[in-house]
Amino acid sequence: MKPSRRSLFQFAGGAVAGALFTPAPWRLITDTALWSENWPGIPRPRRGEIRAKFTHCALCTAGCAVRARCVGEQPVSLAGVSGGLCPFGLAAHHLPYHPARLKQGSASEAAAEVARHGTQGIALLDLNPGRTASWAYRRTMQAINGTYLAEPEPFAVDLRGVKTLLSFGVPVLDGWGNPANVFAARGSFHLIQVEPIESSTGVLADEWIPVAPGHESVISQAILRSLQQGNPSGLARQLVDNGPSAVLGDLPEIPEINRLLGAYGKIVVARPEAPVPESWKKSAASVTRLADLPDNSVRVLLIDEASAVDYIPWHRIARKLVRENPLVVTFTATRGGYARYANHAIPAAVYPEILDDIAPPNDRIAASFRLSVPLVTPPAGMANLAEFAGALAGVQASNSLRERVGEIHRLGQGTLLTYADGKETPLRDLPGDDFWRALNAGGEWVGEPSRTDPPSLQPAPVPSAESTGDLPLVAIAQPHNPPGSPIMTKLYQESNLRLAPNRIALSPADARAAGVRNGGRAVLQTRLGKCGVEVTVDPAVPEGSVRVGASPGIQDVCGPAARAKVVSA
Amino acid sequence: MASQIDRCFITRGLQRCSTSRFLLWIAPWTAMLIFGLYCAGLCLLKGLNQTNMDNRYAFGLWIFLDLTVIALGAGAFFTGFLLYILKFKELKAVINSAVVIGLVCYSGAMGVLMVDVGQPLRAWFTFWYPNVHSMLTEVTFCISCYLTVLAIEYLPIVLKNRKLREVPGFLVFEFELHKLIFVLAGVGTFLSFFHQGSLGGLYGVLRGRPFAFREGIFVWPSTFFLFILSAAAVGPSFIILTTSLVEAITKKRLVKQRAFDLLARISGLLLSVYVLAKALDTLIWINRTSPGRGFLASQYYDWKPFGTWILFTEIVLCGLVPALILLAPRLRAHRVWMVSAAALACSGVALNRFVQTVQTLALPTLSFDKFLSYTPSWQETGTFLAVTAYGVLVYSFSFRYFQIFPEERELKAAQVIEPEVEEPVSAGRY
Amino acid sequence: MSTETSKKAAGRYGMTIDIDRCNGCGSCMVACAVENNVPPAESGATDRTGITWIRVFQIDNGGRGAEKRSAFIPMLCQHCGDAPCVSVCPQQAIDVNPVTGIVEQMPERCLGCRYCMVACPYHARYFNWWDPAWPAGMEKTLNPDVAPRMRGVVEKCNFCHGRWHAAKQAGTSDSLSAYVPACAEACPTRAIRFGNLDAPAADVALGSQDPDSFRLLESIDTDPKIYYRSKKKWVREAANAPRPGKETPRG
Amino acid sequence: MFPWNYGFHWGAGSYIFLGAFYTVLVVVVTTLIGALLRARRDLRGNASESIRWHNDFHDLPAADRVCRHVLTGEFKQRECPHAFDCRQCQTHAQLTEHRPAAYSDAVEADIFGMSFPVDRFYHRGHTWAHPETDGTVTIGLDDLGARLLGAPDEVILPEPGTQLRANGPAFRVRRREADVRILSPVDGEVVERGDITHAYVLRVKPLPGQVDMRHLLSGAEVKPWLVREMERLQLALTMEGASSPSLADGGVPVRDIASAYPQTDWDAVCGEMFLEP
Repeated sequence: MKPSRRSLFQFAGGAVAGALFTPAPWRLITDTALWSENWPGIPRPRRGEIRAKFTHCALCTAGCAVRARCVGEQPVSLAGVSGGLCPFGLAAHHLPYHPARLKQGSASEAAAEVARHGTQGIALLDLNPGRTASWAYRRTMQAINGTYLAEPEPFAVDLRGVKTLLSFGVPVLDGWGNPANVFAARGSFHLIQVEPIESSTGVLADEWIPVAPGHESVISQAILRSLQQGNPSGLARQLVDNGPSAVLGDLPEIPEINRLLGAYGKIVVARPEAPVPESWKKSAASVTRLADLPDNSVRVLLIDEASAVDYIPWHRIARKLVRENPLVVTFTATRGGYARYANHAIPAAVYPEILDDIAPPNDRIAASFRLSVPLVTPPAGMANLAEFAGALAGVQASNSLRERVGEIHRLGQGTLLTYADGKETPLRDLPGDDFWRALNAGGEWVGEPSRTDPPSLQPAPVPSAESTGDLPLVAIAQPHNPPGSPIMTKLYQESNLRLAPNRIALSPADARAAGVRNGGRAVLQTRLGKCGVEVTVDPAVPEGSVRVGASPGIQDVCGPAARAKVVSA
Repeated sequence: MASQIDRCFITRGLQRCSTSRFLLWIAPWTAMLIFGLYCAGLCLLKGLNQTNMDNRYAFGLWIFLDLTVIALGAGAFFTGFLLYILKFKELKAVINSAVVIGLVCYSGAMGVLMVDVGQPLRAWFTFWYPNVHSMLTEVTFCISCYLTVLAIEYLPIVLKNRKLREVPGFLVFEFELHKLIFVLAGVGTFLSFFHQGSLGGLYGVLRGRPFAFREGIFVWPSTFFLFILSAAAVGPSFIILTTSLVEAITKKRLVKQRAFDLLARISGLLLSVYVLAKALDTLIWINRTSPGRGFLASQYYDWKPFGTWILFTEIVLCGLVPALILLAPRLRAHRVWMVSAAALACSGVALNRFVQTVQTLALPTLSFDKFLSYTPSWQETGTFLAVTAYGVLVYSFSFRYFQIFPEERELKAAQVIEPEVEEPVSAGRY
Repeated sequence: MSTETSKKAAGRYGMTIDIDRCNGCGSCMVACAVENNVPPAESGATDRTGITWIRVFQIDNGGRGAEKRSAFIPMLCQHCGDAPCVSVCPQQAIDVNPVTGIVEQMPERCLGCRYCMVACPYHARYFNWWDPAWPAGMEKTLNPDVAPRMRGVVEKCNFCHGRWHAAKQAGTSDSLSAYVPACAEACPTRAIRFGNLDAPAADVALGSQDPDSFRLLESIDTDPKIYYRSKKKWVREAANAPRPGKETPRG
Repeated sequence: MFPWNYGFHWGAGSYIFLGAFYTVLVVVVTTLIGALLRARRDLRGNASESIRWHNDFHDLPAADRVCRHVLTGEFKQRECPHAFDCRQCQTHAQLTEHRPAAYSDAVEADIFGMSFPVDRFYHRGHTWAHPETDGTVTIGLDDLGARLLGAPDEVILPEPGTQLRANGPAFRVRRREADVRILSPVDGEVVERGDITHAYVLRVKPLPGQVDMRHLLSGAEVKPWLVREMERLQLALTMEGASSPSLADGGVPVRDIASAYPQTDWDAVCGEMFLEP
């Protein structure tokens, strides 16, 4: 029989009907669902054995103890061991994968270049002083009579001892100290915050004293005067009556106020540093502050930026460089900072890739020694300034951490805290190797509280060039931020909780005057130059002032209380 | 040659413009459609970030469009209901046009919904894991079923085409299907009642949105019934509107005045009932529902531009006024009055849907919320235009090649023989 | 009020958030994103298209100069005992876990109709407007207990369901009692407390009884399980004022 | 939807909802299938042509559907309920009983100058049937039909052996844009093809049994019918935009009306006159 069209249709119909009784179509439906569940391009989280590693956060001198949740070797989340972490610390395990990470750059070329320039007029800028590495730098500089540049914060404050704390814009409750410490002590002291806008410290302060940006010193001078005249009134009286009290901030009057309040040696002491081998101290160059260095004196400048906890505006550094072809080599993890100016930017490993120790804390008066141990292996080709400089001077620095731990153990004071099991062990009944191992497992050595007067260092005067001028706005600078993970967009972009590094905030009136709109782009101009920024219009910003983010780009042109102008891009 | 082929598809004895003019007419709409499809494609491929909707404005132009066109498309089910179930024979003159409009509106809405959901591939999930307590489930089921029904109802119109009916198979199928069409009309009515209602319920049940929330009867909030009423009321008006539009464009008389008149009366009647119910509902909401949930109704209207004028416009200007016009025989006898009243009624219902969707989302709920604004992106607008263009095209083709208005020839004759005679207003049968 | 409302609260887990202790550092938001594999923002994302399961809003008392005071209110899914979102989902992608009282979202079943987002008065639901994308290499840091979501679906806080699941797997009673969401764990000021609202001794239970504690939009009977607390009168008033204030939040 | 899906639970809601949904589904599908089956049955019993005619008849303007007894004035107003097949019409049977048998003498064969021989039976689609002595029946276009189509551009005749059915299509004629099917006046099998200008167009062998012409017009009925037809033609011509209706005075139509009205939509006119809407 010859197949007609009808029989064809019948066959097709039969096939369809029959197919419904096979699992195929139903399976197909389920599969589309599954497929749409893991859309192509959606990463599958790697599975593996879950384990905890302990370390200390090296993003700032608070050096919080950190428990890292790892899948195999890879940390997938960080948490504070005693209390919470700041948002920067919480996502620090993303930093190695930051899109802005510096990957190119050859240390050997830089070394050759330095050799060509010679060590005459060489200087090393340490942006995280007080570490073992810092001692290595100082020894190196001593050996080749270079200059060791650093801006060490001289004071530590005994938060448990203080009753009244007057802070001039210091972010006491947000990034200044170890949150666990600070909030453990928070209940015991009265906090007075003096700052132009209600920062996240101001919100939780007992008193917030709004002040026109740049006029903080009016208050501090008044306090100083009334203390000197001996009949304190107002704030001064409050400080005297509710003692012991201390004042925080980098205004020139503050050390004297603290002296008059009798805070020195009790509440405000020198930052306690863990023991250091005598040999180092003898062979270490002295600490020079950038401001004290004569202009145009540096021919070769090495910068340790990888572990920076601070950023110094470039123009202050540039002023110190010799006019004809200076050589600047920065060791950094990001393309954003000095790499923009340096002749050589050498990629360096970052937390949590390197073994490093944490500089002394500023919120405790007991010395402590903490290691930030690598959680992930750094990418190939990462250089290390200590070794680089060491090679120049023939100083062997690679083993200095071990040496220092040995020294601490030799003195045998203090106790070892191990967070994994929450034990406290007196150091004296602990073998040296176990001590070293414990520290590498995230342990912390804590010495006895020492009450020593701080070095009578005056804060560096703010160069006048920044603050003078007839520009309409006064800058309210953000405290320096540690490097942030890409996930910080949650705070910067997907909410305006924090001011993004590349953002400025204006009052609606000023925004209107400048012709910029919320979320728009603009150019921030000061005496020192200009910088492209994004704008947030924020009624909380007082008129006539501008909150500026803490990106290096902005910090380069616009310091605290600098006069500034905003024009729409 | 092309025009030859074109001609032999056109019903015998009907005057249609030349092929070239027709092409000229559809060209711009086609262009619009293509642009719109491009926009929709962008949204499908790149995701909904192409739109200006956001987490706070999760529904936008598209949902407004869906609600509106489905309300306007209600003419299809309601006319069907009146004709096949209640046997209003006069409506034979417009039923085909009603079906075409319905098909256009529903398929358009369906298409836009497919773009609107984040994962169109999972559209079938609603049928696979339906949550029977969700109004949206009801809507999805009813609309998809009713779209099928409409498609089947549209089939006879297509198969009656002069050329197609030469195929015996088509001829007899059309014949047999037409005999059973009343069943579909019944089903369609049932479905439409429900999904028109559920569309209203969609917002009425939002306990979290005091502006939209309404108390109700059994499981259905009052908006459920208001939407049914308004849709039924505005459906006929929209048919009046479109038909007179087509008459104006083609410069032909297509439907006898008595059909218009009947539609106008029905529309007017239902509209007045709706306005009454709506006013009542609003009063209850202002005095009981909203305050009962801690929100003073007055506050909703503090946020510019949504002042109380919107209430007035919706209920009085675009509700009561057209209702009265359509109810007054002397007024509705004049085409201008009737059409403008119909237009008002349609825009009134559109405004109601706008308020339900857009204003609801604009208003803050938390005390530290802010009033939000939203303007659709060009991709959204493009997709919107695509639906419009699609509608016009389908209607144009149907009008050209199918017999949308059975009375057309008769009226043509009437016009030729005694052009000046208007036949009496409403050959009253009830 | 809190006594009888807390009786009404179905399920077990809830939160107390002490607004007076929140300084808006944002640790909770970051910890949440890290824990739940929420990707960094797409370049085009804004505070209205981003995904922040927990989001800290800043409110102020409307004062100017020295009068002005502000406070931070962390907003997350309130895990309503009578959730407006559950019943509206057309395909049962949301359900309330009868054991924990946690309102769970099933992104793998979500169609992306966003009806639930319209239904939620707390705006605690977030839509994936973009394909999720992580910088090269960063996908290594994803949490294995949580599946990343695809574009076009809705997601929200689920009290770190992955952690609850892990705790349940571990089986021991103390593993369950140690269960705490990432935000509560990360909060440096301990403003966020998490626990079992029914356990009389639990500090959340006590916190929920606090005379200064309140819940958002109680008047619409959603029976949320997040209790806020502030001793400051203006905060309590600003947080559940009868009518939305006109000041714009900064969060 | 299905009990095996995660999160499914039976409840009043699901019963009602799913019940309603499936009912609707079943109803719609049955309707569709029903229509298909019936259509199939019709095709099998090749009823398609009669359905086509019934459709056409149904679509004709009311004026064209009047009963033949209205034409003769026996009724004031009546619409033919049998689509012009009076053989199954009781009313017609009764009326014809009372009618005098022989009346042919009173009738003239010339109406409006057109010849309508009295020995022929006329179909309302303008064909005639003439019983021949040899028992066959010849079929042709009547004079008005012939004048409407004039000299056709094309005539498509059925093959001998084709079965014709009364009111079914007999043959097809094209003239200008007009393209009409001509209805067959009788049942039967085509035995011979004439041509349109010839005395007859088709010769048909009727079905066994006697030739039944009850449904066709004859004798005195023809004139009133033609009067009506002329009116219709005139109307049609004016409607389709004929510049000057020349038949106003009921004068003799020209031999070739088509060429007399070059502007008119001839397809429409022929459709009207040959009962094909």
